[in-house]
Amino acid sequence: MYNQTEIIKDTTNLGPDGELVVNMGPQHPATHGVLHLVVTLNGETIKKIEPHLGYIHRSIEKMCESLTYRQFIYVTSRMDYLSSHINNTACALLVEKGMQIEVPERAKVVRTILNELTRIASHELWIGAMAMDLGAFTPFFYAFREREMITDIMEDTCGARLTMNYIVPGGLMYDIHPDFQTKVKAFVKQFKEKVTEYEDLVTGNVIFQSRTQGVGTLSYEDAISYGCTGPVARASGVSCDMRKIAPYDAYDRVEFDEVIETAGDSFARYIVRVKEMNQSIRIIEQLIDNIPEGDFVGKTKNVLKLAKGEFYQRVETARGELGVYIVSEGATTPYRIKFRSPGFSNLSVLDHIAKGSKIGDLMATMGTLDLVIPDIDR
Amino acid sequence: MDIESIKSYITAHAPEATFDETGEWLNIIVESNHVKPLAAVLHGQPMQLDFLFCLTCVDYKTHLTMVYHLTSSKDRSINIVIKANVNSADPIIETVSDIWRTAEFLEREVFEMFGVEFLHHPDLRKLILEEETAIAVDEQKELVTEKKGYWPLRKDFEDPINMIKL
Amino acid sequence: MLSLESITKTIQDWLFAKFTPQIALTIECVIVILLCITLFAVLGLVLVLLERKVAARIQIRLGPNRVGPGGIFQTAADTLKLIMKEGLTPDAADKFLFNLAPFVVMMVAMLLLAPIAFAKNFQIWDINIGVLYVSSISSLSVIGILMAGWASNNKYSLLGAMRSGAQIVSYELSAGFAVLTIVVLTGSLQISEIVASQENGWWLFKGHIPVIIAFVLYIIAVTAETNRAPFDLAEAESELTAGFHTEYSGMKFALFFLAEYINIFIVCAIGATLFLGGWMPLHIGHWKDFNHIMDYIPSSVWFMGKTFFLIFLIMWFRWTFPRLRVDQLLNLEWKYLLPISLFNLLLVTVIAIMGWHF
Amino acid sequence: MFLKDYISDVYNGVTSLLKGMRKTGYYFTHSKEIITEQYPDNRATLKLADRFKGEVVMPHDQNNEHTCTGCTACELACPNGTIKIITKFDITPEGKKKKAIDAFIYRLEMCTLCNLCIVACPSDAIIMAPNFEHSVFDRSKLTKVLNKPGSKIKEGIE
Repeated sequence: MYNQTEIIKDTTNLGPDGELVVNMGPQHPATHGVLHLVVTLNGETIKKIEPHLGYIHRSIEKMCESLTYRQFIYVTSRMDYLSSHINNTACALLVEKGMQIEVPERAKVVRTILNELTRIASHELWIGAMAMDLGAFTPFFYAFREREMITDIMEDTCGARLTMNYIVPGGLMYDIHPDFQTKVKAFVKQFKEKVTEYEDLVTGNVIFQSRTQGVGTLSYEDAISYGCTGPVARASGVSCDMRKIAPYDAYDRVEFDEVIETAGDSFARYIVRVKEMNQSIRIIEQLIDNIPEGDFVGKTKNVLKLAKGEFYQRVETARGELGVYIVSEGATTPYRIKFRSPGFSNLSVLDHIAKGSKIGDLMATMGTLDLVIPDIDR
Repeated sequence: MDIESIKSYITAHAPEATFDETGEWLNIIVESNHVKPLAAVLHGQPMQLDFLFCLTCVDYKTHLTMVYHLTSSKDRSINIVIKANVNSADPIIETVSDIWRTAEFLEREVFEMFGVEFLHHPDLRKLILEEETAIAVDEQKELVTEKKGYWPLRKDFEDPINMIKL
Repeated sequence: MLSLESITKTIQDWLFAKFTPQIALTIECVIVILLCITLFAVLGLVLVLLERKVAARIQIRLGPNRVGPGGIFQTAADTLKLIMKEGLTPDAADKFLFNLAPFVVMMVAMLLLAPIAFAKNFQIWDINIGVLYVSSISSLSVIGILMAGWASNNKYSLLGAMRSGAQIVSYELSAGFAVLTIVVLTGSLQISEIVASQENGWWLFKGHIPVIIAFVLYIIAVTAETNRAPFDLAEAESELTAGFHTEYSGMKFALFFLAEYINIFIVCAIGATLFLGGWMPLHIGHWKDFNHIMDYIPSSVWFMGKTFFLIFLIMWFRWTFPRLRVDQLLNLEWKYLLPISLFNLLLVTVIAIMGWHF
Repeated sequence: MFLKDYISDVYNGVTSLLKGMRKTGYYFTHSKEIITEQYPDNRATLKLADRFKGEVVMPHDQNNEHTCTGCTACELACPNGTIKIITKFDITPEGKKKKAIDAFIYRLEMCTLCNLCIVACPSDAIIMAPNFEHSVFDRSKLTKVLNKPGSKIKEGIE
């Protein structure tokens, strides 16, 4: 019961019944990071997948126990580095909830816009990376061209391109850049023009469709049972958008649709993400001209101390529901902090849905699950 | 379903459960051996709490507390937290991975980080830090009794090699 | 006008006047071998650079631009690096087969060069079963790949090699059928005669729609046969890391790499010969003056132009399409390409018998 | 019916592939779409965002004066222990003792560029500079002393 699965080191030995055990990763072009999958194959057909994690485990939860409520936010950027803004927002919201800090309207709106930009950037990178997993190299560069505009906006306003640390408890670290609105508008314009390219190159492509349709099908019940969230669950018909269920920041005053597909296969997950980008653009368009004037940060005490108790904050990152659970003993540092990361639950479903498919299907399934390894390992 | 009816429903099925409403959500505190039956009741009709969105453990030094965050995919406004204290020296609790499949990985993580043993778990192994601590569990238990602080996320954990003191 | 034909003729006359026929023949052989190897090296350098530049342009970037003006010496620098690298042989590998495999692949590519007509009367060996020779030798390349995959003793390599075996055996069929359409129309297997039969127009234009279909089928089949994307399952980077050549490094890897590009060149050359008239300039029916102007362009330029056009087409495919899955790959062949090519061959035969082609 | 499906399958497949090829072909023929930045060559014209967080620096004015009072707010705010402030006591002309910094030690190799020290600083003594070429051959070169030798605190800063 407790035996460790042996990581196969002897390559000459095949398992019983001609099983082929392949170590996919931690250095493998399709795992996008240091995910280690021990894949048991029968010819080309997958019999079992067993993830071995921890290659980028930094014990962020333990680390946060020794950081104050201002300091621990920056670490969360390093979890799901593609939606670092949203992670930061989750932590800031939790501290605000725990201390009843009033957040100015301006900060709320700007946070929402930045969160949506982050979501688009993350999905852009995902489109490119997934197309590359399936063997199409070119869409990666087209997707990065648009993503580059977002990182430029982030660089202007937040001072960094990936791990921004722009959100502080109470609002924003400093005010937005004067060019922020014009740049975002320029991005929205270009994005709307260029998004059709993905239709031509990827969505409509007959090879892409046949590679993804009916591959890695996740049923409605399994999506719930496995705790899947985000686009993975929404592609199976589960309504789980935290922006709708428990609106935070300015999400309660914007109109957008929760994208839901019912097929549950890799293609549905792809479609959900592409449509989600369009919804994000819709949110940005509603807010970008209506950024209220005023303070960018609320009044906070110098030393933040959460009241004794337990706090839980859920936000919707690009990959799904991020939950931050803090047990506070009333000190300046959290007593226990737990990040419920979306990638962890989404990874657990991989064995279930990829079993019985081909190696090529594993790439499509893994690609559309959109795994970010630091998010899983934490 | 409002909170009062939820409470009366739970009391009907698990009379020993106590409630704590000070937090954001309704907390149900039960004995560790009652978690599994209560989970089965909550998962079934009419509550249908079929979405386990967080499972973790908190080390309170004197004891460990298992925390289950539940919600329903039909009505996401219901959020219920189950808490169960387990013994710190020899923590054992029944698994819920046959009710919510997502618990399989989450329990593996808790096992690895806190040393909580989940009975009847299909595949209870280390998940994240397997290579560094690939010692058989019997030896691990000896380590726990002999030298405190083997489990990484417990409060008494000491790692002189990897933790940098500033 | 300086033509390759007159140069070769001068050299041959001079050799035969100076030496006995045996020695003259031997010297000629040596010259041909040297030329072949030079051609290989040059082609490898040019094609790799071309591929990288094409990829860069399609992917809105610049590509190699550091070594030499516009990066033209990049591949030379790469080759130098690969020569300097250690040619590693894994411990558990079958050492003999492992080291043999790259040479087998290379040798097959070299053999294929023999019947190709590079220009007017500029051909190494005008064998009378030229087309048959090409299709039979080209199917040998799978042996080298299987050898490499098996001998590496690596699971990825093995999977890649097995995929490649299934793939090449299947796609050989439609490539063969596509070639057969031209053989049916020409009535000859000899390359020089096939080229000569296109004097009043290329088969692609003369043969109505069936030949165009055959041409498309040929391009698809040879893309698969040379293990190029979207059929690059044998190396499938994101699935099998590098497939059959995962374990190879240094010059042994370079030979595989080179052989891949030489194979592309050869299949494109054959394609150009069969469907686009080889070295034959663009001639249209009875337009005497137009044909005359076209004749002023040297035949070698025509041949290279057509070949490189086809090579570009194949590169264009690679940088546009995603990769197929292994079962879809075989489905495509057996459910789509093979029935279509069989039916197409029937049509062409009817056209040839009735003399409906131009 | 089967044949019709078969033919439409083939037709749709081929048109979708051609659509993709038209897109890539467009980019192949339009060189003005190229987005490559030739980084080391364009260093002279490279324009970084003015807020870019590259490293922490301490601005000095022409009199070699800075505004750091040595209050260690930044040291406390730093999550990684990047900053270490060593203080000394200066004697002012009036004969009073005044606290001042001896060395402001900044360890770039541990810095995550989170900007918390800049926010915490009450006298704006440190700022983020847009330098990003940090590579050195020796790790010890990344430990920097930010106050220049001989510098002193500006008048009127408490």
